[in-house]
Amino acid sequence: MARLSLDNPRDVRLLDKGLSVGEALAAFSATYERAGAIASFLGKTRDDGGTQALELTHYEPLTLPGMERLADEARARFALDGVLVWHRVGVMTPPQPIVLVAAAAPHRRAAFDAVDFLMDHLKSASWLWKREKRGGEWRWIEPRADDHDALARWKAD
Amino acid sequence: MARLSLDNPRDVRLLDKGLSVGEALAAFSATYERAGAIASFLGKTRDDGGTQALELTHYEPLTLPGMERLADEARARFALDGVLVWHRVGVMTPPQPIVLVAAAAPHRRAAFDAVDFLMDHLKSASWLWKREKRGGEWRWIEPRADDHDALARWKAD
Amino acid sequence: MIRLVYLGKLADLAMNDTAEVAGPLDWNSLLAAVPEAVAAQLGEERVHIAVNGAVLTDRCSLTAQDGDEIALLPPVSGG
Amino acid sequence: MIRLVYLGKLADLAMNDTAEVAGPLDWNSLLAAVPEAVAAQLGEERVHIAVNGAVLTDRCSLTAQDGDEIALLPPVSGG
Repeated sequence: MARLSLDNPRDVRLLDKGLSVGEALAAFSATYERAGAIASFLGKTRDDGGTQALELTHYEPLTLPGMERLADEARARFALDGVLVWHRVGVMTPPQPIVLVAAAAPHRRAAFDAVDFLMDHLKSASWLWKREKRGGEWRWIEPRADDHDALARWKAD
Repeated sequence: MARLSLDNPRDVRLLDKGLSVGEALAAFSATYERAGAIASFLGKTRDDGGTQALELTHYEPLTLPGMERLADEARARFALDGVLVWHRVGVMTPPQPIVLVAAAAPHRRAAFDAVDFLMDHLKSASWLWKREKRGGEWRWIEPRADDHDALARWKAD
Repeated sequence: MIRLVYLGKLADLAMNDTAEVAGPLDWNSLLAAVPEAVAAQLGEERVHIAVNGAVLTDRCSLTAQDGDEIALLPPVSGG
Repeated sequence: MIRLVYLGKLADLAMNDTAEVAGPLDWNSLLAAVPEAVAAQLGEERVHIAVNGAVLTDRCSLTAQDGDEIALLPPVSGG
């Protein structure tokens, strides 16, 4: 397949179309081919039977710059070779990818922790607003208490 | 690309050739398309300048059955939709993939924890023997103390 | 004019994504300028305010002139 | 004959991956049957023994007959 070109050491994108996880992670692995450890997380709209659609809104002047700062924070905090942070915006229907995060590092622990850190912050500390359509009704989603607890873990140290 | 077919709910393989992480994870994501969360880890021979080659030996009657039991243990322990556990054997040169693990789950934490659990056990509790060639000399690798500590985490609870 | 941008559920409450209001605006005149349902939400600490893409640390210190863009940012949820 | 399979560094010490020895074998006769360098390693608790693919909980209880396969398993390392 045609090689996707990624920004090194961070590739941060807001996508208004679907994303190919296979293509993205193949390119990521090739970009950091000397890294010993690559961890990734893919979040999809959960097809639990009830969710008909999902919409993610962003605010141009804040959302992407905020995600770029977050990626840099992860790089400063963990010993990484590079990161990928992609987030869908717009309307999507299950089962579609919403978010893809990957971290390349010399060691496994740093790669894992960086992906964990990035996901916690994308979930409840990035300039994104999510609403869900169920039973024909749109409803805005707010982070749950345990999302805030997850975020607080990173502030303790 | 041609669709790779995976065993559901667990796909456990010993591979004597290279693996395509992009193809594998695209197939994994498609197999568990209704899962909200997919975490993965890819371990590669680290090209730190010194490692010329790596060899992984297995023992047919134990290694694959042990990995299959490990995958089932992860499925019993975490709320998963499915897992993938692939490990290379034979001689490989940097930078080549050695191990690929993925977990699909309704929720992120379970997917993360399962990948972490599987990697800790593959590293120091699976029937695999690793040796490294540096400066023309082969040397057998034994798990480090912190690999054993990592494993002990899962026994505490 | 000052451009107001309503994000998330505030757009539903305002029944619009954006609005134009005459400048200048401070915090109190912003509360008076937005629909009542939005003003009620702004009473909550969790709504942030950005002026021209910069989030205010103390939103009560808001000052905006004609040509500025004020974004009203309710609690976020991504991922 | 009993087939011995040396894994990992034991294959280096035995200078062979496998060997054939006459049965029956118990733990003491296994120690006598393998090269000295391997016997020294078997003294360590961390070497496991499998007979026909089943790992022994108590390796001293080893009994094997002609036709069996004994695997000598030093500390593992994967991933």
